[in-house]
Amino acid sequence: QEYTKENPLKVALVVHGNLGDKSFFDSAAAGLDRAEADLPVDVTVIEAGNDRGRWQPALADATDQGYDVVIAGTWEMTGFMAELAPDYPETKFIVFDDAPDFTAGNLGNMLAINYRVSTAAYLAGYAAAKISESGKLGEILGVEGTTVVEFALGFEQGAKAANPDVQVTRAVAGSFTDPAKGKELALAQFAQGVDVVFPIAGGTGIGALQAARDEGKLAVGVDSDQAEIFAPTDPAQADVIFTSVEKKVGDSLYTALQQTLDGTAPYGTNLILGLADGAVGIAKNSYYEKLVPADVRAEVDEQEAKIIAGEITVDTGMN
Amino acid sequence: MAPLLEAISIGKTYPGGTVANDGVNLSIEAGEVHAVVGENGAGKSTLMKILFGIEQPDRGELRLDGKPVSFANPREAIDNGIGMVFQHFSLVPSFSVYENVVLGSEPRTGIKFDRQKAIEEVRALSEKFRLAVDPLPPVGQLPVGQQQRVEILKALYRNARILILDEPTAVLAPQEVEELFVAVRALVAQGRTVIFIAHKLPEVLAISDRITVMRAGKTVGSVNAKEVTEQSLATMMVGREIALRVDRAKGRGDLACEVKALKLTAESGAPIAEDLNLKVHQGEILGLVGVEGNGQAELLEAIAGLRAIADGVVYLNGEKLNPLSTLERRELGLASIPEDRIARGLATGATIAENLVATRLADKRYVRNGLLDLKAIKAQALKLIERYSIRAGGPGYPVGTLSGGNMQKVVVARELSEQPKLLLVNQPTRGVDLGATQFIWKSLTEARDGGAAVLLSSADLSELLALSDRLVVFYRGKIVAAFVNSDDLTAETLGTYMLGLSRQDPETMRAALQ
Amino acid sequence: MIGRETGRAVTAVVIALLVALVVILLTSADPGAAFQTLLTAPLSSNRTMGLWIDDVAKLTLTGLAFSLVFQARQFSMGVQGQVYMGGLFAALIAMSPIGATPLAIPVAMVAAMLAGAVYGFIPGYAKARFGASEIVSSLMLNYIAILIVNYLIRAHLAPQGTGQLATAKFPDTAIYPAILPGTRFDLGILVALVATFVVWFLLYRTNWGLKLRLVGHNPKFAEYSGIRSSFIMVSAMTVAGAFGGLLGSVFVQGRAFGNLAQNFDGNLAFEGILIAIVARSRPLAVPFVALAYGYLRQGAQLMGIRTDVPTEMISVVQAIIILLVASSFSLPGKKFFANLLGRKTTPAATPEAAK
Amino acid sequence: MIELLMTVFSATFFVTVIRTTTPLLFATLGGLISDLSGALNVALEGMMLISALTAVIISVYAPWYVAVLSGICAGAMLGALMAFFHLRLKADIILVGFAVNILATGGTVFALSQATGGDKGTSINLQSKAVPAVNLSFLDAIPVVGPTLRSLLSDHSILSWLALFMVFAVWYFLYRTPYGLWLRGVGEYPAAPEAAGINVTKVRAWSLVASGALAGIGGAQLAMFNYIGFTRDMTAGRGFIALGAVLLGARHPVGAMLAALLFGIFEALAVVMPNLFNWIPGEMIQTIPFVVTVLALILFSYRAQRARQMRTLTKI
Ligand SMILES: Nc1ncnc2c1ncn2[C@@H]1O[C@H](COP(=O)(O)OP(=O)(O)OP(=O)(O)O)[C@@H](O)[C@H]1O
Ligand SMILES: Nc1ncnc2c1ncn2[C@@H]1O[C@H](COP(=O)(O)OP(=O)(O)OP(=O)(O)O)[C@@H](O)[C@H]1O
Ligand SMILES: [Mg+2]
Ligand SMILES: [Mg+2]
Repeated sequence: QEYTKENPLKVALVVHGNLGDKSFFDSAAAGLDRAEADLPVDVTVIEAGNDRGRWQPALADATDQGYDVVIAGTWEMTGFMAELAPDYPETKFIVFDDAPDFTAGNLGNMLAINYRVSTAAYLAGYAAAKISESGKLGEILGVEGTTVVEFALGFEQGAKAANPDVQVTRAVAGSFTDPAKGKELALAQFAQGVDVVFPIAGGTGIGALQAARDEGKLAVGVDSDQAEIFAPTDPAQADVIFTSVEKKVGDSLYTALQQTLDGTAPYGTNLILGLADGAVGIAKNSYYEKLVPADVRAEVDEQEAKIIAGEITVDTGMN
Repeated sequence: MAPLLEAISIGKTYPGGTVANDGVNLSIEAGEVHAVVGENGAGKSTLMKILFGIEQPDRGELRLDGKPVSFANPREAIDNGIGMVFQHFSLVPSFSVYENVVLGSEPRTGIKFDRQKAIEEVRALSEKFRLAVDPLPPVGQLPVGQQQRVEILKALYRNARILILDEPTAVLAPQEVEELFVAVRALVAQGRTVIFIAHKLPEVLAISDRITVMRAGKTVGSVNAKEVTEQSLATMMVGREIALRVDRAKGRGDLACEVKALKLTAESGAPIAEDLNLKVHQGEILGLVGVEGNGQAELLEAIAGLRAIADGVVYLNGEKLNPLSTLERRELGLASIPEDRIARGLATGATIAENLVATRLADKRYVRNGLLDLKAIKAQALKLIERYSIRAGGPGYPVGTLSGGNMQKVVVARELSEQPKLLLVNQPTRGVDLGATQFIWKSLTEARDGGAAVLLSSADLSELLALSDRLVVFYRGKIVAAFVNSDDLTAETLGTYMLGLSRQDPETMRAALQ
Repeated sequence: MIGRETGRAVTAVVIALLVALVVILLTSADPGAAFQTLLTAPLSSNRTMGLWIDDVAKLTLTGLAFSLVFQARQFSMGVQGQVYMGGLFAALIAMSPIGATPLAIPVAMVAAMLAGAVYGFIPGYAKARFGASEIVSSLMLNYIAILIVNYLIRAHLAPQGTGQLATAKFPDTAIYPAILPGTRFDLGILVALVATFVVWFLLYRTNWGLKLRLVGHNPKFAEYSGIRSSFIMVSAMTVAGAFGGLLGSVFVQGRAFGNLAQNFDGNLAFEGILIAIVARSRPLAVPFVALAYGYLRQGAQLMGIRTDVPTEMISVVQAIIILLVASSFSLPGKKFFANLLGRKTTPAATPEAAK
Repeated sequence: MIELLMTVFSATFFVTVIRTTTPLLFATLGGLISDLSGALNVALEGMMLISALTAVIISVYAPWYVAVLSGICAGAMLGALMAFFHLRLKADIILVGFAVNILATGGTVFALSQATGGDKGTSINLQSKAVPAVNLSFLDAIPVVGPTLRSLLSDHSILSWLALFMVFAVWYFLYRTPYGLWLRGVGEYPAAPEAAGINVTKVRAWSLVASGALAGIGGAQLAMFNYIGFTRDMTAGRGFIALGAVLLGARHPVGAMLAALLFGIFEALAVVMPNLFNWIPGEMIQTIPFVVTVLALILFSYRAQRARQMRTLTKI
């Protein structure tokens, strides 16, 4: 079937939460926005909110409404999607950041996209340990869930690789929407000697970034290039984010839609994207160059090459 | 000269349809004490609320100094020199006396509440009108008589020319009534006018200059106090003759209840009553005499199981009551009519039927296997409504919709529906009109004649003298005198013992206590 | 009485819908479709009907739990904590060997009710014994329950190593059977209806219920009548807790989930307060209020999913509905509406109309 | 353990406690006023949230104090809204409160996205301002204790000082002015002020307005000092905790301050503990403030019960 601007591919992104997290969902939505601009697709974003009871209905409703492609993310949605997919063979389903069990063979219309995000976090951890003067790094987690812990695992392993004596403290905020608490947690870590903080906590993490700005400490951004996000309105904030661990959800969804249009998308499989695919990585922007010494940057590149070559195995909590 | 305050053809129908006032006329002269009398529900309080701006009349006119006025709220009435003391006091319990008096018209310096000035003003006022009360303690801790003075001071502080007192004597002990009358006379002497509602006709005749009688929302007429007798007044009110006469017990039976060396303390351990020894026989009424707060009410509570016994024993027909719960005591045949029906004797939000069965929830006739027998409960309620002529829409109506007298009837009906073995009664006719008083007295003597031993406490000495077979006087938590009732016994005699002015010799007392 | 209240509630709903229409007109490119979605979406398919009925079941249960404590004049806000504790214990049973047997559902329900009852008992006891305000203690216990459940799921109950914050699906035997296959229309609604009857029966047909209501009306009177008010108070909160716990089972074992996950209640437990207040704590009114409120709630949700009205505006509309329904018991201009309908409101006529 | 003690007795910890307490304290005082007037204000949460957003948006275009003032106004207007529905339309106060909270969660996100041109989560692309901290470095000049004093007292938000003043002001208002007398009378026994010619409805309405205004300052502090900027749902339950603090604080301004402080301390503890005790699950650390409240409440109520018994003793 040919899709045109007049008769576009109808795509729904079901967000099990709300837009505005400045990372995961926003990144997915941004990728789809770009797809809408460039390709013959028509995108609808459905926000299902924070009530867990509403997530399956939102997904099912989108499917019922006759969208050609229904997209959702994480393990929270995989099960629901895998239950729906066999009943709607005409509809295509894309889940990112998790994968269903494809072995049963009844999910030929479903595509899973996963990111080896711990490999990128490894690089950030490596750089962070190298530039830390105190040898103490801090992590601030929203909750201790898969996707969040995945970042922390890589970050810790990379830090240890750079400096075996490094201390990494993990604090859990218990919320993704409490920036004041994120800020307090970061301030407490700074008071205990931490000089690089890695918040993996959505809105809560933004508070931690602000603490780094106010205290003149360094921070690692998460999901998207957060220095770039802050640069226009809050340059002082951007100035302390020496890199970000990027998970390019939007890019990968863009590609997946492109492939869906030309029929090359590998539906029925689990696509695992890593450093080599450019789907994850650390932001090597002007702040990176300014704040990370050249020799460290060279070492990081070396580590990256080794990971891609399979010489270093990075821990992962995902299967 | 025009009367000071005039109400002309006032009509008031409450939402819900009750016609409370239906063409009421009232005319008050300056400097008089004007009583308004009538049965429960005659519309007296409603008329007063209209005079004070709490309710608005549907029709009719108010005239103050001959000029038509209308009050949209109490503030406007207050500004026109009208003050009102409600039957249920409008005092903030945790506030001190002076705070309550000045509330709403506080003396200030800048934005600051000038406490010192307030205290002084209250002191001065209470001296001027002979209403002695300490301005400092929280009113919640004061006896009702003093609280009432606070209410009157409140009105006077706002310069009330006309003071409305709605059933002020219902809650007072005889001495307090006397004190109130002294204050009322002092007020009139200083040019104020008092409107006064009461159910006890002797009081009405003692204090008022003129009397307006209301019946069923209408004014029957106004008379000069000097020209009427209790009888003629009662006939005007009720439309028939009323006789408050009681037959004494025919003879008492076996010993029913015995109180031995009873000691009661407050939660903190402070003594309330000590060394109480009493015997009550079947078929007699024992009157507990005493100024409020001398331990009578607490004794009744202790026997009912509502207050812990510190020491001593209470027996009912040979059985020790001390360790038993309220419910177990009730099962032994104890019944009680509490002092404050709304606070303790009723659940006003619950239906009449529910209130009537509330003390019998262990009775197989109404509750089996934990389930209510609604039919039996309803049948019982209908029976009692009929027997005690409770005026109500039906057994399913909330008790809160009844008039005061009818509420009291519900309590009496519940407690007397089964012939009790021991009946505890506290202030049975407070705030209740003549007809209902007659009815309640009759019910009490019937219970007595049925074999109940009755302990009766009342602030109304004439009630005690009319009903009791024997009387004991309480003073500071002790029994100081005991009498076998006779026509020679007078309120004055009792009074001297109540106030601790005289002492009875132990022999006489022991004889009367048997 | 009932007729008048319903009349006012309907008036309020109509006004609320008008306000919703205004909001929709301001934010939607296709207001007609959006408004139609709001009004009709819950009926649009078996699946959406299932969603509505599922909501009704849950709202009914939480409304009942609140009604019970409100009737005893307690203000425990603890239903949410009870839901979590009930959900936890239901899940523990469902995941145990019993979960694979036909006993799974009844045993888990009982376990959930017991857990909820214990959790309802705590603030009751703290109040009866120490005089601790049940409002505060129950609110705090809610947070504690959520955190305990969060911890147990993360550290023990979820499949380890996956990092998922939910347990695996329960065995089919432990999940409520569907009444309408493929939808959420499941055993939950029957549970709710039975619970409604049970609460009504407890309150109005048993000795305990009468005592409870008398305590609620006047604790001093209850004491005087020989009722142990502190026992009644604690037992009321405990029994309400059992219904809260039962709701936990309905949540996790219902077809909506079939597993235990973090933050599963979506704050629905609190909406029971609204249900109970509007129903005036009368159990038989609770399911009807839940039915109407659940419909609006579902319509608003589906409007958020299907149309371009921003999701945030849904909660604004919901807030306005609550405000107006709450006000409905004495809306001004009652006479105006009556005149509009060609009726006269004389005071004398009202008692007749009320019956 | 030693580390914990050292942390807790450090000046940094003290400063953290003050910072976490400040928004709570304002909300608690707000809750106190409406509670004393007889209306349980469950909308503190929503009032804080809306005020936080208002303050952030206004601060982009106006000086910080104008922003704080507008936050106060926003809170006050919500109080007025509640008063209208509760007092005029006789809606249940708890329902009205919940409605305001729901309105706030959705309304703030909608308004935020309007103000930021589509951002639904945070205000980071708005250049919002902070409330200034009060610098007391001159205290260094005091011999011996100077530096310690400075480290304890300097660099608090100006609003923290205002909070301290407000505790006094609210106390003064409640117990030293006629209006405070009215307010307490209305809350305790409305029939009395009514009969004294005081307009009870008006007193209640103003209490709700004041309650909202105070919660509003709390929201402003949260979004202009504790964190600078707005994110959705950023109040994260603080309004409900404040409600608890009102009751825990025995409905007295000083008690309210102590209760808010208690919460502040445990919030601060929950912040430093994960860094010291890695082995304690995060969830367990997060339960600390709630467990402490329940225990404090029980202890406090028990003692109050005993105290009441003592008072009856003196009365007789
Ligand atoms: N607020 C009210 N709403 C409806 N009906 C009322 C209200 N207040 C009084 N009534 C009814 O109006 C009638 C007159 O009541 P009112 O209080 O004036 O009587 P009263 O003469 O003061 O009686 P009592 O001697 O018992 O004090 C009664 O039937 C009463 O039930
Ligand atoms: N809303 C109401 N509906 C029906 N009856 C009412 C209502 N309010 C009060 N009443 C009844 O009207 C009677 C008179 O009311 P009012 O407020 O005048 O009390 P009162 O006469 O001073 O008190 P009481 O007669 O109980 O000693 C009361 O007995 C009460 O039961
Ligand atoms: Mg009266
Ligand atoms: Mg009366």
